[in-house]
Amino acid sequence: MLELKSVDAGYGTFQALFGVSLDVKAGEAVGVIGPNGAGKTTLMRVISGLIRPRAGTITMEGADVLKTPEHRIVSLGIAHVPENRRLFPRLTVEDNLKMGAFMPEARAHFAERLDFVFDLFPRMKERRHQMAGTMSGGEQQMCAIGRALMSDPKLLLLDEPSAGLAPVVVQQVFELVKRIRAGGLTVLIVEQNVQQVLKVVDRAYLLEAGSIRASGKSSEMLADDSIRQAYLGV
Amino acid sequence: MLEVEGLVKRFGGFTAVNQVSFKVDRGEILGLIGPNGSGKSTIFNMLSGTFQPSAGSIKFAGAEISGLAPHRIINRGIGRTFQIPRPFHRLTMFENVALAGYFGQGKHSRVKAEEAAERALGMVGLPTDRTAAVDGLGAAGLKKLELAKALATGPKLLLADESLGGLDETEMDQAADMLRKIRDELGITIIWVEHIMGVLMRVVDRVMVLDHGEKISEGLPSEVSNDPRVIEVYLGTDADATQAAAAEARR
Amino acid sequence: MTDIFDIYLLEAMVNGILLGGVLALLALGLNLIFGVIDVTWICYAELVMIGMYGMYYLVQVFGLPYYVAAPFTILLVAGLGALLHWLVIAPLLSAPPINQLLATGGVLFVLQSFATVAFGIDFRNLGIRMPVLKFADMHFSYSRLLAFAAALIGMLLVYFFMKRTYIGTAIRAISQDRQIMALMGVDTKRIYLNTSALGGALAGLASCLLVLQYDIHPFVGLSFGPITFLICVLGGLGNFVGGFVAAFVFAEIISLGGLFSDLEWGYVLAFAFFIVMMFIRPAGLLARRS
Amino acid sequence: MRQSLPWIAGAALIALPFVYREPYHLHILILILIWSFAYTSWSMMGRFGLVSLGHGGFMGVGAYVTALLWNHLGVSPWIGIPIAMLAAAVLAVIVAYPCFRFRITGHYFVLVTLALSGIVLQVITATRDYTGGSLGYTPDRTKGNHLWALQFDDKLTWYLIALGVWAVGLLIWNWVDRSMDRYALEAISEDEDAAAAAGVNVTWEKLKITIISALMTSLSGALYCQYQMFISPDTVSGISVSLQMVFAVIVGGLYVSLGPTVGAVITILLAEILRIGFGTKAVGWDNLVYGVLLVVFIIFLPKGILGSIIDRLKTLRKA
Amino acid sequence: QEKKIKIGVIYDLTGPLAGGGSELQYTGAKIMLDSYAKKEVEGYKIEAVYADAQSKPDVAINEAVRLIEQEKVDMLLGFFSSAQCVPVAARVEQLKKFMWITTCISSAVLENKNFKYIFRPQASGDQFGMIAMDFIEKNSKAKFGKEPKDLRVAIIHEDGAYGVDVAKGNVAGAKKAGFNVVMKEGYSATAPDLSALVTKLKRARPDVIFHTGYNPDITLLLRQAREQGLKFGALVGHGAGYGVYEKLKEGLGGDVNHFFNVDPISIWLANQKTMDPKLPPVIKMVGEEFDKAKPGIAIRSAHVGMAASNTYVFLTEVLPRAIKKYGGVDPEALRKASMEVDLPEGGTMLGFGVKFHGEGTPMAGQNERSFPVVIQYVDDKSYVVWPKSQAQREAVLPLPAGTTYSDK
Ligand SMILES: Nc1ncnc2c1ncn2[C@@H]1O[C@H](COP(=O)(O)OP(=O)(O)OP(=O)(O)O)[C@@H](O)[C@H]1O
Ligand SMILES: Nc1ncnc2c1ncn2[C@@H]1O[C@H](COP(=O)(O)OP(=O)(O)OP(=O)(O)O)[C@@H](O)[C@H]1O
Ligand SMILES: [Mg+2]
Ligand SMILES: [Mg+2]
Repeated sequence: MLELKSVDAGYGTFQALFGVSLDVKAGEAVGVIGPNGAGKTTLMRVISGLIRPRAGTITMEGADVLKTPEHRIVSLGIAHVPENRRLFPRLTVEDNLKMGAFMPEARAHFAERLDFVFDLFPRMKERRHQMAGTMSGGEQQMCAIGRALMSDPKLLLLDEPSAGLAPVVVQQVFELVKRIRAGGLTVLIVEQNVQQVLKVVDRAYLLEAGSIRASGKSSEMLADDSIRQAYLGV
Repeated sequence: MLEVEGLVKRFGGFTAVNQVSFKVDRGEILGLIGPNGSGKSTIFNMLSGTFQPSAGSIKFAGAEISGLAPHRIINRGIGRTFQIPRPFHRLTMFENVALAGYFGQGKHSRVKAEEAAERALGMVGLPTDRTAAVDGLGAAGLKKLELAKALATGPKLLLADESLGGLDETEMDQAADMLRKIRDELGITIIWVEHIMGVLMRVVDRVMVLDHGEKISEGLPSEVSNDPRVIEVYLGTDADATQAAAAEARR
Repeated sequence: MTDIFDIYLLEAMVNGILLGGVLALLALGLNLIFGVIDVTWICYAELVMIGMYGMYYLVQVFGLPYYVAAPFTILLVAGLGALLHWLVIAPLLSAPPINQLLATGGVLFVLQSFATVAFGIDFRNLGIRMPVLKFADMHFSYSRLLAFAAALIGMLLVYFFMKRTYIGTAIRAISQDRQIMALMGVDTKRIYLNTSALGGALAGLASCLLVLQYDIHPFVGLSFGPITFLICVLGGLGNFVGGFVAAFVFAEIISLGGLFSDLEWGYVLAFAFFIVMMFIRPAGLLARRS
Repeated sequence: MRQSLPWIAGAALIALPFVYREPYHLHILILILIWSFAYTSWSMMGRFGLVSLGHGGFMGVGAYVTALLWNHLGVSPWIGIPIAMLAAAVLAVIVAYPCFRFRITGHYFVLVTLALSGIVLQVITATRDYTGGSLGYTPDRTKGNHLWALQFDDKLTWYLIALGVWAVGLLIWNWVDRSMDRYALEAISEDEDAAAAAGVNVTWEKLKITIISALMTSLSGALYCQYQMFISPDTVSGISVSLQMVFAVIVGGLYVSLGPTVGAVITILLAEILRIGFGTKAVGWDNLVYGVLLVVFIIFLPKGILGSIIDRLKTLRKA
Repeated sequence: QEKKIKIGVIYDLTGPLAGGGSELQYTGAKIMLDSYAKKEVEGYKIEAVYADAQSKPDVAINEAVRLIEQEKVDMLLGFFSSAQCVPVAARVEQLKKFMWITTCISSAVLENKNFKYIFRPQASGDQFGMIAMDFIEKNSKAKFGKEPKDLRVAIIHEDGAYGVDVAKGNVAGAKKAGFNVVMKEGYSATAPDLSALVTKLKRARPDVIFHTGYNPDITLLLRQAREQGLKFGALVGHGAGYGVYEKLKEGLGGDVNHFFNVDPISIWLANQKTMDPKLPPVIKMVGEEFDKAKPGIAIRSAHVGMAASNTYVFLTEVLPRAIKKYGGVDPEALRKASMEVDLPEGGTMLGFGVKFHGEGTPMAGQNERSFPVVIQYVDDKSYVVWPKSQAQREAVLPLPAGTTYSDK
C-alpha cells in the first residue's frame, strides 16, 4: 500500500533521514521504534507531505505521493495524527472534527463519520462544544485521533499516540489501534512505548540516527536481544 | 509541610477539582496519578499560583499561600515544572536556569544565581557552559532543563508534572533516579505527576489518585495499585504497575 | 438641564446608531482579517480609500450608474486584498506578527502616496445626493440607512459563513496551526488568498457606501483606520456580533459626547471607554466570562 | 581596540561641530539625535515584544506639559521637564498596570496603547484654549536668562545637549541589556506563565521597563519642544508619531543598541533626500519610495539594517 | 559674480492643505516668479527654489531652515497655513532672514511679536471675521427684519490657527454689532463625523452661520447639515475651503448657491477702473498662464490671484527699491525697502493698497491697507457684495425660500 524507497530528508542544512526504505501492506499494522531524535517524526512528516524529501520515492497505492500537492495527500487516504496532537485550540471539539472532514470527498459523509468517532470516544460527544485547547492531554489525544478518522482514511499515521496518557487510556489507545485494524484500516505507528506497541503491530522497523537498523515481525523484534537491551530496559 | 484543605477549581460551570484535601510531609515523594483530565495539572497550577483556587486553603510551611501571586509562591519555596516544557528560546540554556536562580530565590544576587544555575545544571546532567543554546536540546534535554529551572529556584517542595513523557526507556530510568537523588541529596519534597506507572511506583513513597477532580484513593503504592477503583478508572491491567507494587511490597 | 433632554438628544442618538452602521461596516472586513486569520492590515482603511477612488472614476469619469460601478469596485478591492496578501503578507507569515503590522504600515504609505500621485490631492466627490427621511423634527439620510442595512446583512452573512461552512471553519483554524492545515486537506495558500479577497471585498463594499457620505482624498483613511481597529478589539477579535455591537457603542459615545461638549471629547470618551473596557472585559464586549 | 572604540567615536562626535559648522547639516544632526533618543526609548520596550503605539502620547505629554508650564505658570523647563516626565510615567502606569495585571498582550496591548495616543492627541486638540489645539503651540521666547529657559539660539549648544542625552539613552539601553531584568523580560516575552514559575514578578518587571521607557520618551518630547520651539499635536503626539517610532526602530534594528539610532539616521536622511531630490517636481513620490523601501526592508531584512549587518559579520567571522 | 536674488518658496503640494488651496497659491506665485525669471530686476536675476511643506508644520520649519541655511536663499516667500506661518516666522526672525507672507492670515503670526523682517501684504484674520459681521450687521434690519441684537448668529470654525483667528475676528465683530451669539465652537478639520455639531446647530437655531473651514470638513458639515435638516438664513464662509468654488460645487451641488465667502478679492473680480492702469495686463497674463496650467476651470480661483498679486508687489515695489536704494538684497535692505512701500487703494491687483505697520506697533509687519471683501456665489458666478465701494451687485439675502437650507 505505502512504499518508501531510499528517502533522504532533513531541515535546512541538517539531515534527519538517510536512505530510509520501508513498506506497509494493506491491512497491516506496522510500528516504527527508536530513541529520541532518531527521525521518527520526520519520517511521518515526509509521508504525509508536511516536509518534502530531498531524495527517494514515496508511493501510496501506486500513486506518487511526491507529485501530489501537499493538501491533496489526504485524499490519497493518508491521515496523520501529529506528535503533540496539534489540535486547533480555539475551535470547539466539533469544529476540530469538522476540519478533519474538510476534503470535499469527506464532507458528504460528515454525519456518519461523526457518529463513528463519537461512538469510539463518548467523551468527545460530551465535550463537543468545549474549546479543544482547554481539554486535558488525554482528551486532546482522543480528539486528534478522532479528527484523523473523520477523513475515512485507508492509512492512519500515528505519532506517539500514547504519550502522556493514563495507563488505561494507553491500553485503550492500543485496543483502539487493534480495532481500527480490524476495521480494515492500515496503521503505521511510531511509539516510545516499545513493549506495548510491539504487541499490537505485525511488523516493526527500528530507526536509529535516521537510518533503518533493523526490521521484522514484532515477535522477532521482541525476542531480539539487542533491542531488548536498548529499548525494553531489560 | 504542605496542607491542602477542600481545594476546588471551577471553569465556568465545570468543576475540574472538587474538594481535594491532602498533606505532604517533609522529604516525601508523593505520586499524583489519575486519568487524563482528572485535575492533576490544575492542582499544580493552583499550588504554584498560576490559577486562583475557587475555594479551599493551601498551607505551606504553616502559612496560607492560596491566592498569592506565582512569583511569591516560588519565592517561598515551591518550584514547578510544566507538563509540556516551556524553555525560553531567546536565552541560552545557562541563562534560562540563572534567571530562575536570580528571581526564584527572591535574593536577587547575580553571583548566587549563577552558582545555583551551575549546581542545578550539574544535578540534572546538562552542560554548564554559558553559550549552549536551548534549540539543540531534544525531548529528554528539555525535560531536564525544565527540572533544572525548577531546582535553581531553590525549592523546598518540587512539583514535577510528567517529567518522563516522551522519553525512551533508558532515559526514563535516569530521570527517575534523578528525582530520587534530588530528594535524597537536597532534601527536597516532591509531588510527582506521571502516567508511566512502572517507573513512578518504584520511586514514590505514597500515591494519591484523582478521578473527575476528586480524590478516590491514597496510600502506599502497593495498596493503591490493588485498589479496585483505581484499577478500574486508571491502571487497567497494567502489568508494570502491579509488578512494581509487588516489588515495593517485598522491600 | 431641561433643554438637554429634547428631540435633539434623540436625534443625536439615532445619528449615533447610523454612524455605528458605517463603523460596523468598516469593522466587518477588518475583523475577518485581523480577528480571524490573525493577520494585520494596518492599511485596511487605505484599501477603502482606493475603493472610493474606484467608485469615483467609474461613476464620474466613465459614467457608469452607481449600482453597476459598485460590484466592479468590490471586485477591484477584493483583488487588491489578494494582491496585498500575496506580495506582503505571504512572505511574512512566519515572521513575528509585528512585522506584518509594520509592512502593511509601509503599504499604508504607499497607498496614500500612490493616490496622491495618481489622483492628485484634490478632494473628489461622487456628486450623488441621496434623499433624506424626515420623521418629526428629525432627519435621517438614506446613505446612512443604507450603510446600516449593509453592515447588518453583511455581518449576518459573514457570521453564518464562518460558523456553518467548511471554508469558514478552515479560516478560523488557519491562524491557530498553519503547518498542519495540509493534513486536513486544506490548501493554505488558497484559504489565505480567498480570505484576503473576501476581506478586500468587504472593504470594497464599505467604500461603495462611504463615497455616498464622504469626500474622497488620499488621507481619508486616517479618519477611520484607528477607530475601526479599536472597534474590532472592543467587540472581541473575530467576534462579528461583538464588533457590530461595539461599533454602535462607540458611535453613541462619539455622538452623545460631541453633543454635550466639544466634538473631540466624544472621541476622548470613546477612547477612554475602550481602555476601561479592555480591563473589565479583555476578551471583548460580548465574551462569556470564563 | 574594541574597548576604546566607543570612546574614540564619542570624542569624534563631540569634536564634530567645532570642525564642521554647516548649520543646516547640524540642524539635521540635532534632530537625528533627538529622534534617536526617542526611538531608543521606544525600543527599550519594543525589543521585549511590548509593542506600544502609545509612545506618541508620552512624547506629547513631555512636550506639552513642559511648554504649558512655561507659558502659563512661568515654570522653568528645568523643573517643568521633570514634572512632565513624572506625568508621563503616571500616565504609563495608569494604562500599563491594568494591562499587565490582566494579561493584555500582543495585538490587544498594541491597540490599548494606540487608544492611549489617540486620547492624548484628542485631549490636546480639545483643550485648544490652553494648548492651541491642532494649530500647534510655541513656548514663549525668554527675555531673560537663556539657560534658565533652556532656550539657546546657537546650534552648537543644542548639538551637545542632544548628544549627551542620546548617549545617556544608549547607556540606559546597555545597562538594561546587561542586567538580569533583560533575562526576565526576554522570558516574559516568550511565556509569561513560565517566567512567573521561575519566580519573576511579571507585572512589576513589565511595569518597570514601561516606566523607564515612558520617562525617556517624554524627555525626548520636551527636548524636541525646546529645540524646535514649536510643537503641534501631529508632530509630537498621536498615532502617526508612534508608528514613526516603530518604523524607524525596525528599519535600524530592534535588538541592537545602536539600531534605533541607525533607524533615525536612515529614516530622516531618506525623507530629507527624497524630499529634496524629488521635491516639488514629483509630488508625492517621496512617500511612495519611502513606503516601498519600508515594506522591502521588513520582508527582506527583518532584523533591521544594523542587525543584519552584525549577523553578516558574525557569520563571516565564523567562516 | 552674477547678481541674483534667490527666493525660497514654500507651499503645500501634498497633504490635505494642498487641496484646500495651497497648491493654487503655489501656482499663482510660480506664474509670477516665472514671468520675472526671464527678465532681470535692476540687474538681478530672480531664482526661485520651491519646497513642499507637505501640509505639516514641522516639515515647513525644516524646509525653511534648509532653504535658508543650505540653499542659502536670500528670503522666503509663501506659506498657506497659519499653523506653519506662526512657527516659521519665529524661526526666520531668529535667523534674521527676510520673509514675505503671501497667504496665511492669522493675526497670531505678527501680533505682539515685534518682528523686524516678516512682512505680510495680505489681510489679517481679524479683518476677515470683522468684515463678515459688518456686512451682516448692515443688512440685518433690511434683509432679516431684525434688530442686530435679535439676530441669532453661530460661529463655527476649524481649530487651526486660521479658523481660530477668523473666529476671534468674528467674535469681536459680533460684539461690536451686538448680535446674539447662540453658539461658538471649534472642531478639528480631520474629524470623520460632524453630525453632533449639526445637531447642536439645529438646537441653537441661528439666523446666520459664520463658518471657517478647509475643504473636506466644509463638505462634510454641509452634507450632514442637509441630511439632518439644518435650516438657516445665510451662511458666510471665510476663505480657505470656501474660496475653492469648484470643490464646493462638486461636493454640494446646487446647495452652494447664495453662500457668501470672505476673501481677498479675486483679481479677476476686482474693480479694474479704480486700479492702477499697469495692473490689468498683468491680471490678464496671470489668467492666461493659469488656464494653461489648469485648463477647464469655471471660476478662476481667488487663491491664484492672491499669491500672484502679493508676489508681484514684492517684485515691483520692494525688490527694486532694495537694490537701488539700499544696495542689495540682504534682509536689512529688503526690510527698509518694505517699510517704504506706500501704495494707495487700487495700487494692487487685489484692490487694496499697501503700507506696513511700523516697528513698535502691535501688528508690526502687517499691511494696514489690506481688506478682504465679501463675495456671493450666485448661479455659478461670484459677485462682490461688500464693501459697498467694491460691490458688483446687491446681496441675495436671506436664502431664497425653497432652497435646501432655507429656513423660510
Ligand atoms: N523543525 C526542525 N528543524 C530542525 N531540526 C529538526 C526539526 N525537527 C526535528 N529536527 C531534528 O531532526 C532530528 C529528528 O527529529 P524527529 O523529531 O524526527 O525525531 P523523533 O524520532 O521523532 O524523536 P522523538 O522521539 O523525540 O519524538 C532531531 O535531531 C531533531 O533535533
Ligand atoms: N482553562 C480551562 N478552561 C476550561 N477547562 C479547563 C481549563 N483547564 C483545564 N480544564 C479542564 O479541567 C480538567 C482537568 O484538567 P487537567 O489539565 O488538570 O488534567 P490532568 O489531570 O492534568 O490531565 P492529563 O493527565 O491529561 O494532563 C480537564 O477536563 C480540562 O478540560
Ligand atoms: Mg517524534
Ligand atoms: Mg496534566
